[in-house]
Amino acid sequence: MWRWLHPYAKPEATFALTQKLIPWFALPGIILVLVSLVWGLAFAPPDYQQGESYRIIFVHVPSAMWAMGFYVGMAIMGVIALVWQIRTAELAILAIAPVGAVLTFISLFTGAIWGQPMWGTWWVWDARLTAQLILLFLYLGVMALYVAFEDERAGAKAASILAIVGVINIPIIHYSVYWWNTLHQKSTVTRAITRLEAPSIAPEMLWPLLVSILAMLLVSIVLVLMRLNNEILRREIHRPWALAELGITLDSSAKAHNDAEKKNVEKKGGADAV
Amino acid sequence: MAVLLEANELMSIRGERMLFSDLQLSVHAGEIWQIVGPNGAGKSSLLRILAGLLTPQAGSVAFQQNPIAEDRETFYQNLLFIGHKAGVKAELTAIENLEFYAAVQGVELHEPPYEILAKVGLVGLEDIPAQGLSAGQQRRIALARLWLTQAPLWILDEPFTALDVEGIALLHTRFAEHLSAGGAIVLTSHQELITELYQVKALTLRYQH
Amino acid sequence: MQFDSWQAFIQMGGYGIYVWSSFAGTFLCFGLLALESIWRRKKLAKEASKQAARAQRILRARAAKKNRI
Amino acid sequence: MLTANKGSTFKVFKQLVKRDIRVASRQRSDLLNPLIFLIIVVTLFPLGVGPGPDILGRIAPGVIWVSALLSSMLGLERLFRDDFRDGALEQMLLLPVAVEISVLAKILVHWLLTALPVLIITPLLALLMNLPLQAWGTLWLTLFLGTPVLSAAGAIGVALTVSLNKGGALLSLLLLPLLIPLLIFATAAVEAAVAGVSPAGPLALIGAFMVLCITLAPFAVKAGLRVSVN
Repeated sequence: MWRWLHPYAKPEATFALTQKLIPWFALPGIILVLVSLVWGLAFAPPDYQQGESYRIIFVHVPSAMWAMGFYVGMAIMGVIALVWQIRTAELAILAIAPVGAVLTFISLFTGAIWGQPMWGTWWVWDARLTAQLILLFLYLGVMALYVAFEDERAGAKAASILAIVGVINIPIIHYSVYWWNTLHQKSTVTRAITRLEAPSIAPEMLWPLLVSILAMLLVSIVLVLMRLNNEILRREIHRPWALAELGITLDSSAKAHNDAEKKNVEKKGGADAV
Repeated sequence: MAVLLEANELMSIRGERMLFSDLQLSVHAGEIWQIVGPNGAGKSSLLRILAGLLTPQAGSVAFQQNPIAEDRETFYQNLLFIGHKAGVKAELTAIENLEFYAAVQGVELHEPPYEILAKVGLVGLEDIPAQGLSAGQQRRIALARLWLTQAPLWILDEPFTALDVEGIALLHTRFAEHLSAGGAIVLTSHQELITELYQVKALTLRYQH
Repeated sequence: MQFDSWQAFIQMGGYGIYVWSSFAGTFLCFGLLALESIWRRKKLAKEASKQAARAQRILRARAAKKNRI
Repeated sequence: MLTANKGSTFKVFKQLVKRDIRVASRQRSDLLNPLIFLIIVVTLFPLGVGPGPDILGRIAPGVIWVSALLSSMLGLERLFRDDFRDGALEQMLLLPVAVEISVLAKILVHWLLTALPVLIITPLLALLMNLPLQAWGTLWLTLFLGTPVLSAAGAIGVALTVSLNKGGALLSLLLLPLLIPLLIFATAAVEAAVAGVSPAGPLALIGAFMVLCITLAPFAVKAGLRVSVN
């Protein structure tokens, strides 16, 4: 079952695949971004309570959603990196984490801006916002741990373990924060945002929301793939194929040198018993 | 003689540097192997791979035909590993340190191991905390475990460092005893092992750029 | 179209500053991420060319040595 | 004739506990520092927010628990740091028992050494913060149930950072977000007791969180240690 995946354990194959995939995500991504912008900003009807300010939802909800989704994706990469020791998965963690952290940041930032007209203050300890803030800390932890190690592969493994521990804990954190929020809730105003996402949301608002969710996913994936490719190139910068990708054409003599060196390494790689 | 430890096609990469690849090693009962090579060639890494502390990038290690990753408990019942860092708690006395290691390895000590400590030259230092001892003396506490253990396989990282001539001779005698009892030893050492007591086999690792 | 004029569209019923700033912030974040990726790629290319030049120098030096002998 | 060393799992567990307690008993000052830190931080709050008994009583559960979290971060590193430096950690991984068992022994010792003193001085903290008397028992129970979580989850963080030179600050960054549920449940339980409501619900949640941590943490710790001893 895993056999088809196996070639992609090789960074070179993954690079070729992602390079091919990027336009397939980027093009629909950009189109959908434009569609959701025009639809969400200009054509969707205003909310009867919040007026036009609710339009922030078209960036807030997708970013909040994918901030969480990308964390799960990162943890899955962590499992793959730990269990099958696949290097590309280790690099994927490093590629996903900053994008996920930025998504989390966007959701916090837009949430704060939305809070100002709705609650009259930039920050409210709303359950959703609080949970996002904690998620941002979790992302920062994974990134900090990854780069703290001198040996990058050890760092990747440590970060994988932390991501997995985090993903087990996230449901508990979410539950506890929502519960804490209901315990301490003094007014019903914080419910205003939540109301919009209830299933009763009008279809004229729901459809552009779905489009924006998909658009943000595609764009984020493109960003992750771009980062992943950079990381692969950085790791493989000594290899001829990576040099070629970076626009360095080795002339024949240099190539011969490179080949010779490679052979040398292979030969020396064997340890001989006496 | 039976094969105790077998390494198959081991490969190790540290950072971006390949230490070794396709490394084969079979250690039979009664054999002593010395891993030779310059600094940074991967001697310690190899020992740690053999002890199961480090996962090789490729290949596997088997103890008595069982891959060590599958049955660590059996393997560790049969292994004595003394690494770079000796594992001696500085707050405990030599006797307490030894008693702990004896107990966790299931060796019954009926009286404090004065005799063994005397053998490694720690007479009179048995019951002061190890932090008051020199590095060499602390190392000797760890090496005293060689006289306590029943494990057939020893993996020792630089056992001769910080030992004087007498200590080295003593270690050679203990090695010879262990080998003739059917044990096996894998060790690293900067010096050549000069002894008539046993035949040393060497595995050479070269430094790779 | 929900708005009668451009003016109304920009003002968003008085919430313009909030709506537009959150959209602008989002685009800025994504733009910065994309730019950073592109910039990283360029840096990598520079590094690679340096490395190739280094390899060539070593090669030339080696060839010169051989000729001398 | 050479035979395999046989050590029973329980014996190894006991020996590890015995050794660690002995080691700790010979470096007592190290042990007391987090405790003193805890008392000082709790003392700082009345100085910061004013000595009004009503305010203090209201913020007491939160203050005591946040202080307990922070002070536990101070003492956590000792869980594996010394063992890592002198090689005892490596030897622990080479013991002929499942590593999880050894890890549990380390967690138990750490709990005994750091949490028991806190449990003993809890009444003092409650007194300093003017916590209503009816909540004292609940506060003690939350600490009793919650401190094993600190030791177990803390062990994961230490296992991941022990090989780093400057692991201390990183450790708090990794751990504190993960411990937020504990803080929430614990303060909720004490607040419920202050309000005269049954704190059984949040207490049960802390208990569940504790069981989850103690059963799952050893596996993560083991994986982390294997990365760190590399």
